[in-house]
Amino acid sequence: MAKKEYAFYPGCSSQKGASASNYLTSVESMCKTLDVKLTEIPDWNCCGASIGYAEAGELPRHVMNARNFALSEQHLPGQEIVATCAACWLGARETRERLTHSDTLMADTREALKEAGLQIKEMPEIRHMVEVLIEDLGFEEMAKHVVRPLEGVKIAGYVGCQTNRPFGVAGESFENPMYLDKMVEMVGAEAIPEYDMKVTCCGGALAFSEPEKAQAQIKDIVESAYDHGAEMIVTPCPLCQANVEIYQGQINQRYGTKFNIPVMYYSQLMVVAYGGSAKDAALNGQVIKARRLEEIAAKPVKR
Amino acid sequence: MSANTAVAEKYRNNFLKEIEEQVEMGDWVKMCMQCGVCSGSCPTNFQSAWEHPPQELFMMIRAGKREEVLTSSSMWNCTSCYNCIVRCPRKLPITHIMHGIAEYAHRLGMAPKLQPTRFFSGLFWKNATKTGRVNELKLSMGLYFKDGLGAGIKEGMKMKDVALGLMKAKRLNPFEIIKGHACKDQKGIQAMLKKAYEIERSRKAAKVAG
Amino acid sequence: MTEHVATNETILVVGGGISGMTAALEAAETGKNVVLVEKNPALGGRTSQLYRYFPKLCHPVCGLEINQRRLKNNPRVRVLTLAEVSGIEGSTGNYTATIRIKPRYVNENCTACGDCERAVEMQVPDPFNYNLGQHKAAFLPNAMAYPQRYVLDPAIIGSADAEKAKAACKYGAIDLDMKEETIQVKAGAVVWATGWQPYDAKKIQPYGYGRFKNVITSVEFERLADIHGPTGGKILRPSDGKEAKNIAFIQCAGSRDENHLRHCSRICCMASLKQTHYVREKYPEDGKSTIYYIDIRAIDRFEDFYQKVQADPSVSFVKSKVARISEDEHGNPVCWGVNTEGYKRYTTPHDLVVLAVGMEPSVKGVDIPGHIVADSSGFIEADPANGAVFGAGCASNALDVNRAVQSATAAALRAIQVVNKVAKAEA
Amino acid sequence: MADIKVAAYICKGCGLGERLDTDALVKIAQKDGKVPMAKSHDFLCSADGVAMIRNDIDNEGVTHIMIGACSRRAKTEAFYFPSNAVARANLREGVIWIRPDTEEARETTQEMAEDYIRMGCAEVKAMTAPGGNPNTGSSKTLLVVGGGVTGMTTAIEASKTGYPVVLVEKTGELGGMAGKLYKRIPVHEPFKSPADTGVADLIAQVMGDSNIKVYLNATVAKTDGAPGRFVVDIATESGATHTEDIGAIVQASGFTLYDMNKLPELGGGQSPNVVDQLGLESLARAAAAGDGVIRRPSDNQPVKSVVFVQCAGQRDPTGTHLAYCSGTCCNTSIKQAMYFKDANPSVDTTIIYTDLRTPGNGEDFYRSAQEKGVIFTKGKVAQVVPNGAGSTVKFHDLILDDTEAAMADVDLVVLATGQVPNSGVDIFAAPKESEEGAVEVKPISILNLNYRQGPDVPQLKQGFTDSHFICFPYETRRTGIYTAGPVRRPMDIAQAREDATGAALKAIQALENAELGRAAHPRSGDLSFPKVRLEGCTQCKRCTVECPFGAIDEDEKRFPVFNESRCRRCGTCMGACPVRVISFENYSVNTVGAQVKAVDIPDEFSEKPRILILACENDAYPALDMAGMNRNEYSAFVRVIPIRCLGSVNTIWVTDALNAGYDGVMMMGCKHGDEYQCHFVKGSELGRVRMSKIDDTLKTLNLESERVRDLEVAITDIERVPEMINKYAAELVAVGPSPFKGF
Repeated sequence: MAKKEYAFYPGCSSQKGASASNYLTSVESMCKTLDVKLTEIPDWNCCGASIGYAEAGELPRHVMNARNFALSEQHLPGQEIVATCAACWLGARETRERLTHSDTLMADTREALKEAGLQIKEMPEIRHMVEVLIEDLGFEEMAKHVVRPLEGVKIAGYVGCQTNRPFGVAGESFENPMYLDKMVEMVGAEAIPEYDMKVTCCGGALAFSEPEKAQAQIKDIVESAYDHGAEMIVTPCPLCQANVEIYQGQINQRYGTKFNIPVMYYSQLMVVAYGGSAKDAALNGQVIKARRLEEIAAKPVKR
Repeated sequence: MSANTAVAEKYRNNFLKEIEEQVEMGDWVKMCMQCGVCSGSCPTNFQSAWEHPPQELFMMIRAGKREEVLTSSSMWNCTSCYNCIVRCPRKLPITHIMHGIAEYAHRLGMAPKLQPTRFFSGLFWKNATKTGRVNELKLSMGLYFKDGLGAGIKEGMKMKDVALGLMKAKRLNPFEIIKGHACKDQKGIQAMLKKAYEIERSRKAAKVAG
Repeated sequence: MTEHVATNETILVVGGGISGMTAALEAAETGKNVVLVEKNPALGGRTSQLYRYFPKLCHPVCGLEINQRRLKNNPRVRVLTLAEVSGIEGSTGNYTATIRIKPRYVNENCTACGDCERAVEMQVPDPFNYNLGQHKAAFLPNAMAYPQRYVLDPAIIGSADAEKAKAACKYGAIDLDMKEETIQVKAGAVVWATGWQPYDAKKIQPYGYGRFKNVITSVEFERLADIHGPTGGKILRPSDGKEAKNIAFIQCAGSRDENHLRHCSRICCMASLKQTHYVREKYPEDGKSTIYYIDIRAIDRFEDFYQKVQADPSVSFVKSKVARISEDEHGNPVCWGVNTEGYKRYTTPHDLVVLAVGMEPSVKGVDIPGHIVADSSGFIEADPANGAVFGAGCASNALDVNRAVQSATAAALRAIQVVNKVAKAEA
Repeated sequence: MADIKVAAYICKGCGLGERLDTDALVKIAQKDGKVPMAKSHDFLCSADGVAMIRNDIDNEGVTHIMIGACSRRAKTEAFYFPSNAVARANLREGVIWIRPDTEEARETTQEMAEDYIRMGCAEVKAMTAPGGNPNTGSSKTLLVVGGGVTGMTTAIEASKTGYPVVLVEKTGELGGMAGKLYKRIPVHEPFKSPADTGVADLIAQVMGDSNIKVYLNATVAKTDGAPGRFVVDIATESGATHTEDIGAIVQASGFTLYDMNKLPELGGGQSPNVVDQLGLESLARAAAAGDGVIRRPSDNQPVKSVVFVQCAGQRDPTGTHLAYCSGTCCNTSIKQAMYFKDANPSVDTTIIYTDLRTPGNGEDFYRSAQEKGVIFTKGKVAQVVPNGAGSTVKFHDLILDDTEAAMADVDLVVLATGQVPNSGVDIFAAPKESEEGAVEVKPISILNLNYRQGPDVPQLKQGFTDSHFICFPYETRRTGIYTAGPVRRPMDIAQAREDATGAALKAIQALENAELGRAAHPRSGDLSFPKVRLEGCTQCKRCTVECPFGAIDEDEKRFPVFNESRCRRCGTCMGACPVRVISFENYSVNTVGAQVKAVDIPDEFSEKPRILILACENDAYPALDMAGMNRNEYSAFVRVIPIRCLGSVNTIWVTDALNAGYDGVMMMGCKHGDEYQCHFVKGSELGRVRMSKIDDTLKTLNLESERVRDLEVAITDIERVPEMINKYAAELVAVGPSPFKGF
C-alpha cells in the first residue's frame, strides 16, 4: 500500500498530446519514486480556467468544478484531490471556498448537478502537487531520494501567479516565495533566490489573444533569468511553462534578443535527480531542449 | 440591446446598484477607497496602459458613467495574476470584479466587438464545455480564424514555428482536429450547464424586477 | 526616589514613556504615591527616540528634561526600570501586581562616569537606535537616560569583558551576580500606559523591507536625523552610506489595511510631513521629498503645518498607495504605482524609501494581565469591566503626543478617584 | 534672618581627584569662598559621603551646602537636602569632561574648577532655603464655566474626586452643542453605527449631584484673586450677582459653528435646503420625533438624495475662512449619512471630500458607511446652485479629473463648516479694521479676569487658548485656570470628555498646591516665590506688564501687587526690574550677581579671557552637560551660570560682568515666536527684547557690541554649543581684552 493516496485531477493541458503532457509524464515518474499513488478522477472535466469568464458566468463555472468534486467523492471517497495545473487547482479551490461560504450558491449548484445525476457532500480538499510535496512529504523526505544531484546547474525558480496568488502555498510570501528555490537546492542544483521576476505574470491567456502584451512580460521574465546567470527556468505551472518556453522565438524576432533558455517543471528536475531517465523526465517534451539535464540524465547513478 | 436598455431604464442614474446586483462580486465596488494599489499592481497596466485601471473603473461606476464602463476595453486586459487581490487594503476581489464587469458587458452586448481577449474567452469556454475538456488545437485554430479564412491562415503562419515546435515535442496533436479528448458523460454536462444558466438568469432577472 | 511602601492608596503606573511619566507625575503632584514601572533601563519611551516633534519642530527631550526634573524633585514617585508587570490580581481599590525585574548588573553606586564602558570591548546592537547601530555591552541607555545609571548587556555576563568592567569601576557599582527578581506591589488603581510599537514592516511584503536595504521605517528615520543617532544626525542610506537626498515617504504602511492594521494610526501623515523638514534641514540645496498618500490626515491645527509643507517646492505629493517597490542596479528603491488623481502611472527611483509604519499597542489587549476590554486592534477601551485598570496614551488609542498626555492626565484622575475612596474608607 | 552655617564639599570621584588639585579647591573654598568648613571626599555621592553631609547638617548645624562635584542634573537622589540651601559647582560635566586631559590644559582646567568653587560658595551664601508662599488660599471649590459635555464632565469628575463644583452656563439649559445632536460618533467596538449622545445622562448626573451647584442663564461677571483664593462674581438673568470662593477654574466655553452665511457660493443662506451640520441634526431629531423620515425644509418632502460638502469654509490657505481643519466633520458627515441610510437604504447619500480624515477606529466607521452604501467622492466642490426645491452641486472630481462634474436635483446639501472656539477676548490681538459696512462684533469676555493683563486667557493665532500643546497641553498662561474641550482644539464628544477629565485633575492639583504655597508647572513643587521691596519700587510697571502669566496687578498707586500663587517662578519680573527690588529666596539678583563677581579675572596680559555664559537651565544647560558627557571640548575661559529663564536675566549681571573685566557674555535661551519653545512661554522673548537694548549700555561703557551675544540654543545642540563657544572665544581674541580688567 502506497505511502500516500490522492484523487488525481490532471487537467486538460496534461493529457496525452497536449501542451503539458511532459508535466504529466514526469509527475508520474516522480510519484512512483516517492511512493505516492495518484488515481485519476473518472471522467473529470475542465475547470473552466480563469479565462472562461466572458461566457462562464458564476454558477456554471462553479458547477463545472463541483462535478469533479462529486465524481471524486463518489469514486474515491475520503481522498483529497490533487491537481498539477495551477489553473485547475485555483479554479477548483475557489469554487470550494465560494460554495462553503454561500448557501444559495451551494443549493443552486446541487440543483444543477442533479441534472447530471450527481451530488456533492462535504467536498474534498483541493491540493496542488507542490503542496503535497512540501506539506505531506516534506523536503527531507524528498531529498532522501536524490541519487543524482544536479550539481552546478543554475536554475531560476519562476513561481508565476496562480500557484502563488490568491491562495499560495501556506507560509510563503506572495512577493517572494522561496519554496521553488528550496526545491532547486533540494535536487542539488544552484538556486537564485534574488531572481526578481519570480512572481511576474507570464500574461496567461493573453499569450493567445494579445501576444504582444504577454510577450512583453515574458521577455522581462526570461531576460532577468539570463541576467542572474540562470541556465534554465523551473516552474510549477503548465501555462507559465508553455508561455515562457514556446514564444522565445517570436520574442527574439520582436525584440532582437537571442533567448534560448529551457523551461522545466520541478517534477522533471526531481525525476532526473532521482536517477530517472530522460524519458522518465519527459525531457523530449521540451521545445527548447535542456541539454545539461539530458547529459546528467545520461550519467550513471552514483549509489 | 433591448435587454440592456431595460436594465438601464430600471436603474436610471444608479449604475452602482446595477453593478452590485448584476455583476459577480459587484457589491464590493462601493468599498474601494481609491488608494490605487490595484492599478499599480497590474502587470498589463505597465506594459501597455489600460484605458481605465480598476480603481478608476470603480469611481466611474459610482459616478454613473455606464456607457464608458461597459464599452471599455479595460477589463479585458486582466491576466488573472491576482496581484491586485492580494494587495488591496480593502480586500476587494478585484480580479473577479474585472471578470464580472467584462462578463456583464459581454452579456449586454456592449463589450467591444473586436476585443481579442473577449473573443478568446468566449471561444475557450465553448471549447471546454462542448466536450467537457479543452481541445487545444481547435482552440488556437478558432482564434486564428476569427476574422475569416485569409486572416486565419496569416495568423496560423505566424504561429507556424511555435506549432511545429510543440508537435515535435508531442505537445500538440494534429489529430485533435478530428477527434480530441472528451468527457464520456457529455449529455450530463450539457444538461447540468443548461440548468445552471437558467438558475443564474432567473436570479439576476429577479433582482431587476426588484 | 525614596522607597515609600506601596499600599492600596498607591497608584501603579505601567510604562515609563511620556504617557506613563505624565500620569505618574500628575498624580504625584496631586499628593498621591506612585509606583512607575518601565521595562527598559531608562524612562522616556518612544518619544525620547524622536528627533523632533510636529508641528513645532521642537525636541522631545526638552519636555523630557522638564518631566525628569519634576521626577527628581518628587519623592512620591518610585521608579522601577527593567521591570515588567507579569500579573495583576485583585479588584478595584485592592490590587496586587507581580513585577519581574531584570538584572541591571549595576547598582545605585554608579556615577555614570563611563569607566566600565571604556574598559569593555564587546559591542551589542543598540535598541535605542532600533539596532541601526551598536554600542558597548556596558552602556548608558541614552544621553538623557533617567535613572542616569549604566547597564550591562546580559550577553557580556560570564565573559572576561564583564570582569574588566567590574575591575574598572572604582565605586563597586557593578554586581555581576545580580539575578532577576520578582516582587509584589500593592495598588488601589492601575494606569496602563505601555504605549505603542511600530508595525512589523517585514509583513508588508510588496515594500521589500528586509529585502532592500534602502527601505527603512519612519521610526528608524528619526534616529538617522538625530544627533544622538547612529549617523550623528546625517541622513545616509544603509546600503552604501551615500547621502540620501531624494527620499520617498510612503503613508499607510500597514495602517488602514485589512491585511495588516485595520485602524488609521493617526500620527503617520504628520510624522512624514515633519520628516520632509529633516530632508530640507540636512540638504537645503538639493533635498527632495515625495509623499505617497491616500488621504493626508493633518487634523485640526496641524493643517497649517501641512499647508506650509505643501508650499515647499522641494516636497511633492502623489495621491497613491505605492503598489510595490523594486530595486534598480544602483540599489535605488523604485516605487511602482498609479497617481489616482487623473490616473498617472509612475515607476520612480529614490535614494531612500521611508515607510510611515503604523502604530500598534505594545501590549495587545488580550495580553494585558487581568481581563481587559480592548477593541479589535488591541487598544484598551474605557469599560467598567476593567475595574480600576485605566488605559492611557497609545495603549488606549492611536494618539499623537498631546492627545496621549491628555489621556494620561485623565487616567491619573480616574486612578485618584479610586485611591481617594480607599483613603476615605480606611480613614 | 537666622544665622547661616555654610559647608563646602568637594568630590574626588569620577576622575576629579586625578584631573584636579582638590586640596587646592578645598583651600579656595576656605580662603576665597570664606567657608571654613570645607572638606573633600573620595566618593561624595556614596552612602558614606552623603552620611558625612547629613551628619554635618544634623550635628554641626550646617544650613547651607556647596557641593563641588558633578552637574546639578546628576545624582539628585543622593544630594537631596530639601530643607537646606544647596549650590552645586559643576566640576565634572562642566570642567574635566569638556577639557582635554593634557599637561598644558591642566592649569586652565584647574582655574576653571577653582572659579566654580568660588561661584558656588558665593551663590549659596546669597541663598536661603525657600519656605513657601504664605499668601495662600484654601478654597477647594472648582468653577466650571460652560455647561456642555466638557463642562458637565469636568464637574462630574471633580465631584467624584471629592471636590465641590460651581457650574456656570450662559443658556437656560445644560447640554451645549452635544445636546443639540441626534446621535454621536461611536466610541466602542465595532464602531459601525451612530450611538446615543449620553447627554441626558450627564445632565441627570449633574442635577442629581449635591456637590455641584449649577447656575443657568448665568455668566462670570468678575474673577478676582489667585489659585486657592479666587473670588468670582456670577451674574444671573435676574440681575442678581452671586459671589463664590473658588480654588481653581476650568473654562469649557466650547465652540460655535462657522457661519455658513459666509459661504454663499456653497449655497449657505441661499436656500432652506442647504444646511450646516447642526441644521441636519435638528432635521434628524425632528424626523426621530415623527415618522423617522428626514424631510426637506422647503416643502417637507422626504429627502431622496443628500450631498455632504466637506471642509466648507475650512482648510482655507487664503485666510478668508478658517485655516484649520476641525478634525471631526468627516466622522460627523459619515454619521449623518447613516441617519439616512439606516432609515432607508435607497436614499442617495454622497460625501464629497478632499482628504477623508477618520483617524483611529474612525476607519471602521468609514468602512461601515461604505458597506451601508454611502458614496464617497474625492472632489472639490466649486459651487452649490439652489434651483427650485433641489440644488445642483458642481465640483471637480479629482479622481476622474472631471472639472465639470455635477450632481443635479439634490434634495438636501449639508455644509460641513468648522468649529470656532468661544475663547473670549484675545488680549493680544491687534485691532483689525472692519471692511466696508461690516460691524466689528466685539468678543465677549468669558472670565472677566480682574487682571492687569486683561480679562481672558491668552490665545494662539487661531483663537484657541495658548499652551505648550505638545508636552504640556493643559498649561495655560493663567495659573489655576485651565481650558478644556473645543476651546483648546477642535474636538468631538469623546475627546472633549477625555480632555475635561484631565482638566479637572489639573484644576484640583492647582488648588492643592496653591494651598501649600507651591508653584505649579513647570517648576511644580518649587517653594520659592517672588519677594518685592516696595520701598525701592519706582512704579515703572515693567514687572506687571511683562509677567508672562499675568501674576502681578497694580494698586491704585501703581505699585505692583504680587499674586504669588499665580506665579510660575520664572523670574521675568526680577529680570525686568530696573531697581532690582524683586528676588526669590534661592534665586536672585544677588545669587547670580555674587557668582559673576566671584570669578577671578586674570589681567589683560595673561591672554586668559573670561566669558560669562548665562544658560537656560532647561535647554542650554542640559545641552552643555551632554556636550560634556560626549567629551565635546570647549574653551576653558567660559564660566557658566544656569538661569531659570532668559526672561530672568537682569541687565545688571551683564554690566557687572563687563565692568569686572569679563571679555564677553553669552546668553543662551530658547526659541521664541509663534513656535516658541520657552517653557515660560514669553520668557525668552522678553529677555531678548531687554537685551536688544544692551547696546546702549555697551556704548556708554564704550565697549564693542561683540562683547554680548544673545543665542538661541536647543537641548540637542551638544555639538553646536561647543562650536559657538569656541568660535566666540576666538572672535574675542580679535576684539582684544576688555579695557576694564584690573580695575
